[in-house]
Amino acid sequence: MAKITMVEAINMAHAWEMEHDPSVVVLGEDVGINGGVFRATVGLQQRFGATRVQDTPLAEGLIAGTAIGLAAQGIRPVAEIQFMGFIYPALDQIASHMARLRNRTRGRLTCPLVLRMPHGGGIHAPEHHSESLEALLCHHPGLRVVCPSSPARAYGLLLAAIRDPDPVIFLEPVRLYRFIRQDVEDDGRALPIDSCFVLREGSDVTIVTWGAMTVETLKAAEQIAAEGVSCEVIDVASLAPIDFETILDSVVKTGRLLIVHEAPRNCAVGAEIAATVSEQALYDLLGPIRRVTGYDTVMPLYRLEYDYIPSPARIVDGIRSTLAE
Amino acid sequence: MAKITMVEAINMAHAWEMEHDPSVVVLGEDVGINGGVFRATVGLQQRFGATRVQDTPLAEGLIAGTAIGLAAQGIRPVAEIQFMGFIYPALDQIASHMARLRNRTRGRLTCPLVLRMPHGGGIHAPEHHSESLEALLCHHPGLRVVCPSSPARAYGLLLAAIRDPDPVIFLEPVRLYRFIRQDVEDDGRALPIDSCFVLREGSDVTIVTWGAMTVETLKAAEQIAAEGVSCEVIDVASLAPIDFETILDSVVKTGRLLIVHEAPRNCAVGAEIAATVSEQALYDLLGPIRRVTGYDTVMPLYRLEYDYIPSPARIVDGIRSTLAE
Amino acid sequence: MLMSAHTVAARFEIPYRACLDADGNPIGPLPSFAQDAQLLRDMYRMMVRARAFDAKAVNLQRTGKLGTYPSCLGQEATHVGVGAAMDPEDVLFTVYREIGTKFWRGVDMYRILLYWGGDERGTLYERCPQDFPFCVPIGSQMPQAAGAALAMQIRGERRCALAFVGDGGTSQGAFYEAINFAGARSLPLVCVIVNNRWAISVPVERQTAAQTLAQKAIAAGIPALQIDGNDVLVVRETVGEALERARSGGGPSVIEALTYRIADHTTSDDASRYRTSEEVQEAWAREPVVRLGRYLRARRLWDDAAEETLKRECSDEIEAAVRRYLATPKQSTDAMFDYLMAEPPASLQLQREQARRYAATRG
Amino acid sequence: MLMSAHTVAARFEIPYRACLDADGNPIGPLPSFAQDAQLLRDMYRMMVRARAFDAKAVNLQRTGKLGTYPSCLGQEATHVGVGAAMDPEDVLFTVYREIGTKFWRGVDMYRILLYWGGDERGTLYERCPQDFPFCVPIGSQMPQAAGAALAMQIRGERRCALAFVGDGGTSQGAFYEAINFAGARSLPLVCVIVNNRWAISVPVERQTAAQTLAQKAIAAGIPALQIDGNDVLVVRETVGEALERARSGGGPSVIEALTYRIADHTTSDDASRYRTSEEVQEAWAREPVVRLGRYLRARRLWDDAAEETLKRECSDEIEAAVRRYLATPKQSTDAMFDYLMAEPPASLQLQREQARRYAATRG
Ligand SMILES: Cc1ncc(C[n+]2csc(CCOP(=O)(O)OP(=O)(O)O)c2C)c(N)n1
Ligand SMILES: Cc1ncc(C[n+]2csc(CCOP(=O)(O)OP(=O)(O)O)c2C)c(N)n1
Ligand SMILES: [Mg+2]
Ligand SMILES: [Mg+2]
Repeated sequence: MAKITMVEAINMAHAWEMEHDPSVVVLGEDVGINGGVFRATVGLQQRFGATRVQDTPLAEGLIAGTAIGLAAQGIRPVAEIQFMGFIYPALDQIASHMARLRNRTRGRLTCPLVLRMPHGGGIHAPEHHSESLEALLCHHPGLRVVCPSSPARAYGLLLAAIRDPDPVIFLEPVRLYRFIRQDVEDDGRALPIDSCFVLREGSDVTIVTWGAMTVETLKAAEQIAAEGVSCEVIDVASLAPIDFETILDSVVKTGRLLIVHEAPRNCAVGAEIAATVSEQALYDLLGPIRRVTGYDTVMPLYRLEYDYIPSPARIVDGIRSTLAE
Repeated sequence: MAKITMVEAINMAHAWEMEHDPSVVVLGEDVGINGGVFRATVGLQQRFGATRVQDTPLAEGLIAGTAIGLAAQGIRPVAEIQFMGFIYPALDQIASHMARLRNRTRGRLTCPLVLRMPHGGGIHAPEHHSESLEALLCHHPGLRVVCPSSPARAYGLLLAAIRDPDPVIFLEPVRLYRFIRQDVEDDGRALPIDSCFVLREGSDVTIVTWGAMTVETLKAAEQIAAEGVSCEVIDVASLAPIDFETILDSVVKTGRLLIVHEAPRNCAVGAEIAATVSEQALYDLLGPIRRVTGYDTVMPLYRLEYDYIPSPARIVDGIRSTLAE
Repeated sequence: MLMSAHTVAARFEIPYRACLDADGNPIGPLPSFAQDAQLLRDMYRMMVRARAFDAKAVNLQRTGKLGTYPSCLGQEATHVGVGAAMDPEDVLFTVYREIGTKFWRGVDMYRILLYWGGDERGTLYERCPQDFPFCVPIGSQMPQAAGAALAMQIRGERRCALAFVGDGGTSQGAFYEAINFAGARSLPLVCVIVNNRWAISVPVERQTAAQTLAQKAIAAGIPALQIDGNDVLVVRETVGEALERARSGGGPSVIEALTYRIADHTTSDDASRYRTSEEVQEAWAREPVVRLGRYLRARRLWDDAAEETLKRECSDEIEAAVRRYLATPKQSTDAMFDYLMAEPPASLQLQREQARRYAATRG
Repeated sequence: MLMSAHTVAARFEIPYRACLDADGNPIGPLPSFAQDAQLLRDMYRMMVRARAFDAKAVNLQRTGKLGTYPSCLGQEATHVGVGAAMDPEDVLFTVYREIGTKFWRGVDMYRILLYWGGDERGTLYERCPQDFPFCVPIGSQMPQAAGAALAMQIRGERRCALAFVGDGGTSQGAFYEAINFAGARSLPLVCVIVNNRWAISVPVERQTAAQTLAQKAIAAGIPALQIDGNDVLVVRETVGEALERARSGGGPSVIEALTYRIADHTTSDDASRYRTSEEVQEAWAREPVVRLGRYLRARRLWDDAAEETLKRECSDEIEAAVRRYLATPKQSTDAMFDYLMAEPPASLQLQREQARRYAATRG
C-alpha cells in the first residue's frame, strides 16, 4: 500500500477499472499521451492503448454527447471536462439527454457514464478555471453528483461512479489534487455513493461541507475546539442525491447547523440543505442555520481568490454565530 | 385602454420601447414575419423593419452571444429563446460572458439586454417545451431574472427589463400568455424590478410563488378562505435578486411560510427562499416552512403534466400542513 | 508549408445525383436494386403508409385527440429511402418527423401516436431497441450518433450510425462538432441533412449563405453529396453506398436530401403567415409518392388494384393503431419516478407516494 | 432543382498566399505597402517587442511573480500583422495569446501583466475601449464578434469586427455558428484562424480531418484563404484586404494563418511530453521575427544599430511595466462587488462589508 495523492488515487481507480472491465473507455481533451492537464489519466493510454484512452477534439458538448452515445451502446465512458468552468457547452447534452435518457425511454436506453472534472479554486489559475457549479447539476433530476475530499474517498467513489448504472458527475477539488498523501489500497473496493462521511465527531454544532472546503472546515473546527466547542464535521460527498439521514441525525444531536461551501450562496446546494433541514428538523434547531459560502459575485481572478473562498477565520465566525443564539 | 392578454402586453411593451428607443433591436428564431411561435413579436417587423426585428439562424448560443456583442456596442437587444428548454446551448454565453462582462472589465464594457423566453408547462406541448429552469440562471451572479404573472406586470416589467443597464432574463409563463385579459395602459410606464408584488393580503400564512403558479396559488387561497384561513399571496416576480424585505415582513406578520413553484424542488429558487427566511426569521416562524413544487423528476410528457405541476389541491394541503404545527 | 506566393491549398466539389425526374422518368442509369421489384414496391408501400398515417395524425390533433404533431408530408422518399438503406443492426438517430424511417425499422404506428399523445411509452421500440427516440432539441442528436459510431468502431463492428438533421439543424454547433469528430476519427456515421427549405418560418437562405448544405461536410473534411430527396431511388442508392462504405471502415459522409415541407411546421403552425401558396403548389409537382407510383406503373409493377389493396391495408392498420392508442389508459403517476434512475433515491419514494395520492383524489 | 442524373452542385477552392520565404526572400510581387519603410519597421519593432515581453512574462511566472501565462513565441507575425491591418475603429476579439495585436492597438504591457497576474484591471484598455478582453472559454468569443459586427451593420458604419480563433477553437460549435451567421447576413466580420498546429497536446490532425482550416468557411458559404502566418507581409496584406472588403459591405471572410506554437501551451504545460524537439527545431527555422529582420536588412531598412536601440527600448519599456505591475497593490475586496451590476442588490452590500472586514483582519 502506497501513500498517494488524490490525483494519483483517481489515476489508480481508472487503471483498476480499465483492467477489470474491458468496456471502460476514457475520453476527453488531452487525456491521452499528456495524461490530462492535472495528470489524472497519466500512463493510461500507454497501458491500455489509444482506443481505450482517446483525446477528443476541443468541444465539451461533443464530449458529453459522445459519452451518451457510447454509454447507450454498452461502452462505459469515463470522460473528462478539463475544468468545471468549461462545462457550459456540455449542459444541453447533460440536462436534455444524459439525465433523462433512461426516463424518456422508459428504461429502454440507459446512460451509465462518468463525467469527471476539476472543481473549485485556490490554485491561482486563470479566469474561468476556478468555478464551483455543482448546483447547476444537482438541480437536474437523474444525475448523481459526487465530490470526494481525500485520496481514499476519491478512489472508492470513482470506482462506484464508474460502476453506477446511471450518469455520475464526479467533481475533483483542484486544490486537493496534491494536498495530502494517504495510504490507499488498490483493491478495487468501491465506497457507497449516496452517503455522507462524518469526518469529525462532535456535539455542539454540525458543519456540513464538501470538496476542498472540508480542509478549511476541519481547520476551523480544530481551532475552535481550543475554546471548548465541539464540532461535528460532515463531508456530504454525494451532492445529489444527498444522504439527509446522516445530516438530520447529526442536527438532532447538536441542535445547530452550519453549512460551508465555496460556490456563491444564492440558490446553491447549501440552500437546499438549509431548506430541507429546517423543514424536517425545525424543532430540533436551537438557533438559525448559518451558511458560510462564496460571495454572490463572480469568482475573482486569483489575487483576490482567497478573499472570496471561505477561510477558516470566516468559518470560525460562522460557528460562533451559529452558537450565538 | 384595451383589455389585453399577457402576450399582447408583451408585444405592446416591445412596440412602445422600439418606438421610443431607436437602439432597441429584436432578434430570435421566427420573431420576424411569423411574430414568434406565441406571437409575442407579431407585427413588429412589419412596423419597424427587418433590420430592427431579425430572424436568426437556429442556434441559441449564437443568439445569446450575438446579443452580447450588440449590447457591448450600444444596441439594446431584446432576444427571444423559443422555449426555456432550449436555453442550454446559450448557457455558456449567459454564464461565462453576459453575467460577467461588466465585472470582468471593471465596468468598461456592459451588457444591457433582455433574453425573453416562455417558461413552464401546462399547455400540452411536446417534450422539452415545458421546463422551469429559473434556478440555473438565478444561481449566476450578475443576472436579473424576472417572471411576470399578469398582462400589466408583463408590460411594466418588460419595459423595466429593456431599460435596465444589466442583462435581464425575462421568463414568460406559457399558460398565462392568453389566460386572462386585463386593462393595460400603453403609457411606457415601467414597473420596478427587484420588487415582489403582494397579490392577496392575509394574516395566517404567507405564500410566495411566481409565474403561472400564482394562479393555482390564488385559487388555493380562495378555496381555503372558506375555512377561515387567511393567506397572504406574494408574487416574487423578480427571482434574482429577490426582494426579501417584503417576504420577511410578511412572514413576521403571519409566522408561517409556504413556497410554491413548478420547478423540481431540489436546489431550486424555493430552497433559497426557505433558507434565507429560516436564517433571518427563525424566531418568527410558528412552524416549518413548507414547499409545494414540481417533483424531483423530469417534467413528464403532457398526459401526466398536470400530475406533476402543483395543483390547487396540493397547495391547499401545503397550506394546511404549514398551519398544522 | 507551401512556398509559392499564390497557389491553391485545396479544391472541392459537391456532386449532385438523381435517378428519376419529377414525373418518375429515369434520367440516367438506375441503381441495380431497381431490378428488385419487391423492394421498389415495399418502398412505395411504406411511403404511402407514412403519408396515410400522417394525415390521420394531423386529423387526430385537429380533433383534440393528439398533441402537437409535425407532419412529414412531402418528405416520405427521404425518410423511407434511408430506412430501406439501413441494416437492422445499424442505429438510427432521428429528429421528429421521420416516421417513414421508423416504420421501416419496425416501430409501430401505435408507438408514434403514444409519443405525440404525450406518453413516454411511445419510445418503446420493440424491433429496433438500440434506436434513439425522437430528438426535439435541434442538433443535439448529432454528438450522440457520433458516440454510437465510436462504440461500433471501438468494438470493430460492421455497423453504422445514421443521423438525420434538418436544414435548420445545420445552424447548431452540435452538428458541426459531431461531423468534425466523425471525420477526425473516420467514424461509421452517415448524416442525412433533410433540406426541406424551411425551419419553421425561416427559409434556408436566411439560415446560411452556403449554396448547398452538403458543403458543410467540407468543414469536417468528409465526403458529401447533394441528392434529390424526393426520389426514393437515389436516396436508397446513395445512403446505401455511404452506409456500406462506413461499415467497412471507409469513414463518415454527409448527404443533403433536397425536399420540401409541404405541411405546416407542426399542427401549431400556420405556414401561410410566411410563405406563398404558389411555392407550396410547386412543391406538390415534385412530391415523391406520385413520382414513384408513376415510375412503378410505367414499369407495370403497380396498378389500380394494388393501390386499392394498399389503401385498404393502410387504413385498417391505422384504424387499429388509433383504436389501441385511444384505448390506452394514461400511465400511473408512478411512471414519473420509476424510470428516473435504476435505484431511485429515498426522497423520491415520498414524492412518488404523494403523486399517487393526488392522482387517486383527482380520480 | 437540377435535373441531370450526375452533375456538380458546387465547386470550391482554398487559395494559399505568402510573400516571403522562410529566409525572408520575396517569392512573388509584394503588396504595395512594402514601399512604406516606416510601416515595415513598425511591424518589426512590434514583433520584437512582443517577443521580448513574452520572454519576460514567462520569466516572471517562473519566479512566482505572475500566474499561468500563455506564450506567443513564434506567432508574432500573425498577431502583429492583424494589428497593423486593423483600423482603430474596428473591434478586436482575441483568445489569450495575441499580445502583439493588443500592443498594436495601444494596450499597455502593464495591463497584460495585471491580467495574467490575477487582476481584473488588466482588462482596462484605455486606447481601444471597445475591444473585448481575452476570452478563455475557447470559441465563445466568436458569436460575440458576430454580434458586434451586426451592430456595425445595423448602424451602417464602415467598421469591422475581427476575431481570432485557434486551431483547437475550430472544433467548438460556437465557431461554426458565428461564421455561418456572418455569412447569412454578410456581416463585417473577419475571422483569423491561428493554426499553430497544437491545442495543448492535441495536434491539429487529430482535431479535424479537414486538410486546411480555411475550408471550414465553405460551410458558412464565405470566402477563405490560407496564408503563411509567419510572414507578416502576407498577414497584413490579406487581413487588410478582408477588413476593407468587410467594411465596405462585401461581407465576412476567414483567413487561416499557418504558424507554430514554439513554446509550451502555457507555463503550466510541458510540451516535451507530447511532441518531439525536432519538430520544434524545424519551427524555429521558419519563425517570423528573424525572417522579417532578414528582409529588412536585405532592403537596408534595418541594421545592427537599429536592433541595438530597439532592444534597449523594449527592455526599458518592459522593465517599467514590470515595476509598475509589481508595485500595484491588489484591489480592495470591494472590487469583487462594485462591478457586478450597475446597482448591486442590497444583499451584496452586506457581503461587501463582510469581505472588507476579513481583508482587514488578514492584513
Ligand atoms: C435547440 C432548439 N431550439 C429551438 C427549437 C424549436 N424548434 C423546433 S423545430 C424548429 C425548426 C427546425 O427546423 P429544421 O431543422 O429545418 O427541421 P424541420 O422542422 O424543417 O424538419 C425549431 C426552431 C428546438 N426544438 N430546439
Ligand atoms: C471551452 C474550453 N475548453 C477547454 C479549455 C482549456 N484549454 C485552454 S487552451 C486549450 C487549447 C486551445 O487550443 P487552440 O484553440 O489551438 O489555441 P492555442 O492554445 O493553440 O493558441 C484548452 C483545451 C478552455 N479554455 N475552454
Ligand atoms: Mg427544415
Ligand atoms: Mg492551437
